[in-house]
Amino acid sequence: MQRIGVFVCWCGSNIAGTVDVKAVAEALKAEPGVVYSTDYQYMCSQAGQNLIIDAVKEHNLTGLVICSCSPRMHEATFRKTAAAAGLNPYMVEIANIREQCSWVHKEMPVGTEKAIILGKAAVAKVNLNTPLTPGESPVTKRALVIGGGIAGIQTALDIADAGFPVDIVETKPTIGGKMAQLDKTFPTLDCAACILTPKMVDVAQHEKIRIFSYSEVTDVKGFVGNFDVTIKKKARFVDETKCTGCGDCVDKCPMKKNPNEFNMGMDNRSAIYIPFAQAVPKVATIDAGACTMLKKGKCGLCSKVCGAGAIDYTQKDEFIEEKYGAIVVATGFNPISMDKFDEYAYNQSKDVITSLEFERLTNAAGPTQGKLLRPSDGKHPHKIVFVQCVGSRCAACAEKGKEYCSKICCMYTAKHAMLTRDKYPDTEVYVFYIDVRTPGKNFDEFYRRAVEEYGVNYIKGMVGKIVPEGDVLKVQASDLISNKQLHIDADLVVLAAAIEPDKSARPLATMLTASMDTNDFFTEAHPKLRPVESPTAGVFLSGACQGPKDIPETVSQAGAAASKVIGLLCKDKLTGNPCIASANEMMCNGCSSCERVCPYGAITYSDKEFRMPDRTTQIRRVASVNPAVCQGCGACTVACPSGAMDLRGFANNQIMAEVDAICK
Amino acid sequence: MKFSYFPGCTLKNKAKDLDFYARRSAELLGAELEEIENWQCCGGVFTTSRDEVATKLSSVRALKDTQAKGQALVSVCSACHNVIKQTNHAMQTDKAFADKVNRYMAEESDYNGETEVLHYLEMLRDKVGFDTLKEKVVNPLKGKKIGAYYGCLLLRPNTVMGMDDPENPTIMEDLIKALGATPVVYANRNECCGGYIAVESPELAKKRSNAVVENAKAQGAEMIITACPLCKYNLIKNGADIPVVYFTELLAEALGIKEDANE
Amino acid sequence: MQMKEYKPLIVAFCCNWCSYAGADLAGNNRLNYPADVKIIRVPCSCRVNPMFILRAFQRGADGVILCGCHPGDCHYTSGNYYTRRRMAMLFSMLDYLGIERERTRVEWVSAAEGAKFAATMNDFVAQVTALGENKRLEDLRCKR
Amino acid sequence: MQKITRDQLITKAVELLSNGTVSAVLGWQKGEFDYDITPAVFTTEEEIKNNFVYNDFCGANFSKYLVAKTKKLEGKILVFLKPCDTYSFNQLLTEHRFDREKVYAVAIGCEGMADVVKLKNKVDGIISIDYKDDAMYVDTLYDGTVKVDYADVLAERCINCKSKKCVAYDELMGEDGEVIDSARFDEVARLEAMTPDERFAFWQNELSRCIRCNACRDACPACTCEKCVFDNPNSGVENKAPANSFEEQMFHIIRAYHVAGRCTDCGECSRVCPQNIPLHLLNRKFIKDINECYGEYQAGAEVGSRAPLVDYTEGDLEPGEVFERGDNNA
Amino acid sequence: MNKKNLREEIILRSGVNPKKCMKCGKCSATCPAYDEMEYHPHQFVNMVDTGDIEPLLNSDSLYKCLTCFACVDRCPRGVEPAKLVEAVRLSVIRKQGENHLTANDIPALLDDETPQQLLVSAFRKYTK
Repeated sequence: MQRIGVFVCWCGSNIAGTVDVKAVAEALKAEPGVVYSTDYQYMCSQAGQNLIIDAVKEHNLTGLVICSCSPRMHEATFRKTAAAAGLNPYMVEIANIREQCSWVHKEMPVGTEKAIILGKAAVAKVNLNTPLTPGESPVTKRALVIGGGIAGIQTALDIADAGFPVDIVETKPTIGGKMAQLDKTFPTLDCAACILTPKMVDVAQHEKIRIFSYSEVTDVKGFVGNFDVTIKKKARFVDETKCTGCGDCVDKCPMKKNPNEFNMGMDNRSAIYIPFAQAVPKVATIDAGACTMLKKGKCGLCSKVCGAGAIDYTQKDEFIEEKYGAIVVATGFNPISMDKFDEYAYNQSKDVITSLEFERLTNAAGPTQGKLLRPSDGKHPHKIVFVQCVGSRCAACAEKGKEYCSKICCMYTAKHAMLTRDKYPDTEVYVFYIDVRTPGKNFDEFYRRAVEEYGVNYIKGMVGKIVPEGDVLKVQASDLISNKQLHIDADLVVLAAAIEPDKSARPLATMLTASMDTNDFFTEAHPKLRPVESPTAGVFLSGACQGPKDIPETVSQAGAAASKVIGLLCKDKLTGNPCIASANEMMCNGCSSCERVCPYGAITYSDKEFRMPDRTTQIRRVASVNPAVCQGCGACTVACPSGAMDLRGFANNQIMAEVDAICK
Repeated sequence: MKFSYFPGCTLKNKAKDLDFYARRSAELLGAELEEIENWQCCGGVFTTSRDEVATKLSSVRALKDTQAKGQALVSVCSACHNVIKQTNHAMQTDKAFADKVNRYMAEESDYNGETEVLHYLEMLRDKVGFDTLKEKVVNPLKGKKIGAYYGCLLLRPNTVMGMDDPENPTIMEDLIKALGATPVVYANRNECCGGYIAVESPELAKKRSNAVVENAKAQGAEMIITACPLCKYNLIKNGADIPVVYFTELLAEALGIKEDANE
Repeated sequence: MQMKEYKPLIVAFCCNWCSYAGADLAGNNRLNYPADVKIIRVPCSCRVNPMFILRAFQRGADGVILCGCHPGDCHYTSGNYYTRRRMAMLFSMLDYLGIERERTRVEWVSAAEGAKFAATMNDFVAQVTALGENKRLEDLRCKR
Repeated sequence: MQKITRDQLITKAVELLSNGTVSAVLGWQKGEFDYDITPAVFTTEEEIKNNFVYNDFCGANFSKYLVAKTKKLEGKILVFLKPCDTYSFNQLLTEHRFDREKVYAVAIGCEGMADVVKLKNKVDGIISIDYKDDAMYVDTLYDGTVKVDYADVLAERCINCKSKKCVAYDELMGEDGEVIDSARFDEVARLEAMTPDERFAFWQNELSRCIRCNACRDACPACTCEKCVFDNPNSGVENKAPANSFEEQMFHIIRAYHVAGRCTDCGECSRVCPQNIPLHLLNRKFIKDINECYGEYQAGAEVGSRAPLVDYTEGDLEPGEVFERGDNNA
Repeated sequence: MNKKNLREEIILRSGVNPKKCMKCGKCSATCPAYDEMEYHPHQFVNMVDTGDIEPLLNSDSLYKCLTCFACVDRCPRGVEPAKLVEAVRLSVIRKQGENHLTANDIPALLDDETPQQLLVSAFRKYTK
């Protein structure tokens, strides 16, 4: 039998104004298990807490009921008080007689009667409380970063600098991601390569970082602190340890007509290739679909010219298994396909391009060596139209566009427009926009400079139709401010395509049991307070996989994710929330109902031997809950037909006792 | 393959060619077009308003008649197809509207948009197959550079019509290829010719029609094909200086059955 | 002899993250609702076993309402989706047995919807009051 | 009259037992009366030849027995499954309730089983029954031999048979049938169409007869819990004997709820109820609701399917909307 | 009919929710009849939304819409301006004596090639 102390708080007049606190304390004295009952002006004050501690000692209390404000307010406070008094912190229950009683009822008798009933329910529950101790599990002190763009790079560097080993898995042959394809970065206009490539080198040289390029994650098991991950290293037919990146093979390869992904298909690369000069690792990769040696067994030129003997046509996909304590998702984004927007003639004219293609056109390492030339005829364009929000903010049809704002387009378009006017002042530049969205440090100033100093024509309105005719692009658009329809004969049109999460994110989310929103962006544990954590413990989010982001935001989120990972890896043991589910093996049927409803994959099954009353043994399949993974929602407890699954702190008999006390 | 066929008023009159060659070609391709008995004019344009009931009844009657025969409904005129298909969609999706219509018709069974509605082009693509068609071509139109003119009625509204990508359609280009000619893609192929505005504002119709023809020519078209009598009228009346013909004429020519329809 | 005014007994199960916080917000904003409503805190609406609801009726409750996060907003991502199915089936069964369907309700109340919480409780209490005492599901032994 | 005969089954059982495929046979044996059949485990040829019976009263669904029997046995056990039993068999496999490797399942076509109660309502003092092709001939104490048409004593669950298809077996005897578009929900719909007062009266009348013998639970192939909540002092609902009408209702609501989405509608609950309470109407209500709200679902149709109550879609209907379907009587 | 009722009636008849408009102007950008119109598609949406419908009732713009559905298909928010134009037009031509086209107008419009379709369509759009 418990020895329960009841402590009724006045909360000044907040409670005492509508609830006769003395009557409540008096009434609860008669409840089973209650050996002490009192009231006080401010129970949460130091004096109030001391009163509780003294009472515990004086009356040998084993459980506490605090009739006060909402447990969401002070449950943690009173648990600490209980601990200070030498009690298990989970031997405390709060009766919420302020928010749910004194503040919502006006008459003293009504409030008092309800407060007594709420107190009785809390007493009934505490009678069934048991001391709870959080579970512990070990932590593998190694992190996995999935994605090697700027988000992944920054996260990996920050974790590694704190002294923990990190592996980066990147599907492409090199790390660098989208940022490596960019020319300049807003709003400072520093060159992307100049700030990114040193970081890529840092990654390559960091003793705590391993890069698995041309690789992907194929399986994830385990839980926070203890993930077992399988990584597939795709065959690149080049021995990474031998290749020096000299490029001789690339020069000699006869299969030169393959669209160059790095330049958005605007020029060609050979079948064996190094994506770009500063690639990390700087190792050649053979495109198996394009190589005649791999397809037909003829050629072998690259192998002949390779001084390092690195070419290996027999290389196979390799599977690596590794343990990690934390996983960071940094799978990034891609521009959406423009196929469904052919009112802008993307498929009809080479001179209608996306912004990322424009980036490559202006990049010194791009297909035109940085000279702004039209893809169709290599002529310099004199009139350029930029169209904003192509596929962004598009709620009409899910297969066409995205309902969200892609966030980065307003700024990079301002950048493109400004740089064009700066380099080629003879070029007329038009930007059609719905709204110009520039929240960010120095962002609006940047956009205004494009208008005021560089003379970019910003027109509020959308483009409705682009008609390629001869060598011009007839742009038909609306100017909402002057209420006119405009007709512009442009030489080049640049579409600010909406961005979407990388296609690899969806299967990865399934492997990680991490949740996604309807747009396939990863969901954060809390949109405001836990923005870099996934709801799945031990899985963290970095960069655009969580939502559209620019570089500064991505880098800060990458750092934040890293600090969360470091915080996790610093721990030797993880302590969990003790209010979690547990299965009574004697009653468990092994039916898998609980497993199916668990949002966290916390429940597993194993065959166990049981001694039966007739001294025989039986092997039964029974559930067990991983305390490090369970978050304590209780979905399993209701799915379980036998009642074998119960939730600590909110047990069946505890809730039933509350029901009984209320309905008495 | 048997289909219910809704020709429409213009096809019985000014656009006999469109009808005649459609029937002849279908016959050759093994598609039987059974003309719906006592069909009534579709009205030319679909009235989008949900409280317009009477203007949609002729379409519903044709659809219901087709349903009773258990066939798909085929029409060749863009306008008829558009009106019937949109009406069918409204019967499927707008319950309040369908109730009104069914109460008005007061027939034994209600109609809720069960009939499949096809344009002749869809019949060629999805039922006959362009590959089959290609095999039947005896007179390939080699070297002809042809611009397909879709106009608006075949493609829009896309959520209802669903024939093809409304901004980058290929069905007529694929037909042109199957007939052995070279399609010319031009952006204005899905822009409006002016339509019935020829009554209200002939200048506007002229402007729109010219934009279509000029764009087609600039991209290299030597001939324009269409499925719509009004499109053809507007383009020619407003001074098209390349031939504008019905796609069925071209089809018949390639199949080797071209002859004078007005005989 | 004067009839005592009938006051129903309402048990409200509220999930900790949304609806319980919504109830707190109703308190913060001093939005009144009848004291007949007694709230039991559960971590998630999916913790509520149909047995709890039947037990409440057995012990004399006149109405039982279950509040959780809006579908899609569950703190545990999917708990309330299960709640939705379970309660739909349970309520339908109670109805099938001839028990008044107005005695049970599920309402999604977010942490920001203090006003909705109070309005819901006012409405539900009025609804149950109109029905009168729960005769069909009471247990005479346990009646107040 | 069953097409598969006792002799065929005995031959099969003896064959499998003697060639070592199985070490035991789960079958039927005669009880006190001819129509009173009980399940039994046979381990020798002799036992089988002497005691094994098979006739129109062999309705018992054996799938549930596998849970306990497979745990105790070395080697395989032979089980005969009628089409409806195969669904239960699959459902138990889905729930990992027995080891498939330890079972040799022979599915047997079924012509529908007879209902003892129906028979007893027709004839008194049954001594023995002769199953002929056209009808059963019942030898009675008082009225001599009485001819009874099979159709007149066909069990309700067989009149509304949902499927003659065997969905699981190692070997099939007789012909496999098809899933049947049955009228099994008509009675549920009839109840749904009543007023709440009428429904309450109906169920009050039915459930008040309950004596809480637990036969429904003990026969139910979905009720295989290691420990039932009603027997568990810690569950909060322990209740071994009902004290009042509510508790009868509570027991049956909870039982139906616990098997909702898992019940294959085999009808054992109603068959074994000594008070003839139509318990299957509770289970069928859940099945009907699930079909209407979440799409057609037949528990046990395939192994590994996800039961509707441990599943969801984002667009599920709201609990309040459950009443708005069709013309549910308000 | 008062202002608010007319707005509600037009919204109900057209099935269009003008609140969905994000004022991007793509409807007007794509409209082939733009230059002939006093009020352009985006203005129709805005004016119906704000209840400022009187000027539309009296404007010739009602008869310039080609019903080509370019605005319907290209609107990023699914607003369907063409349906609004038609709903407003019906509010006018359904009144007695407000037909925009009469049989007497026809002979002047005819030529040898005029397809029936043209006349039928025009009557359907401009008369009741």
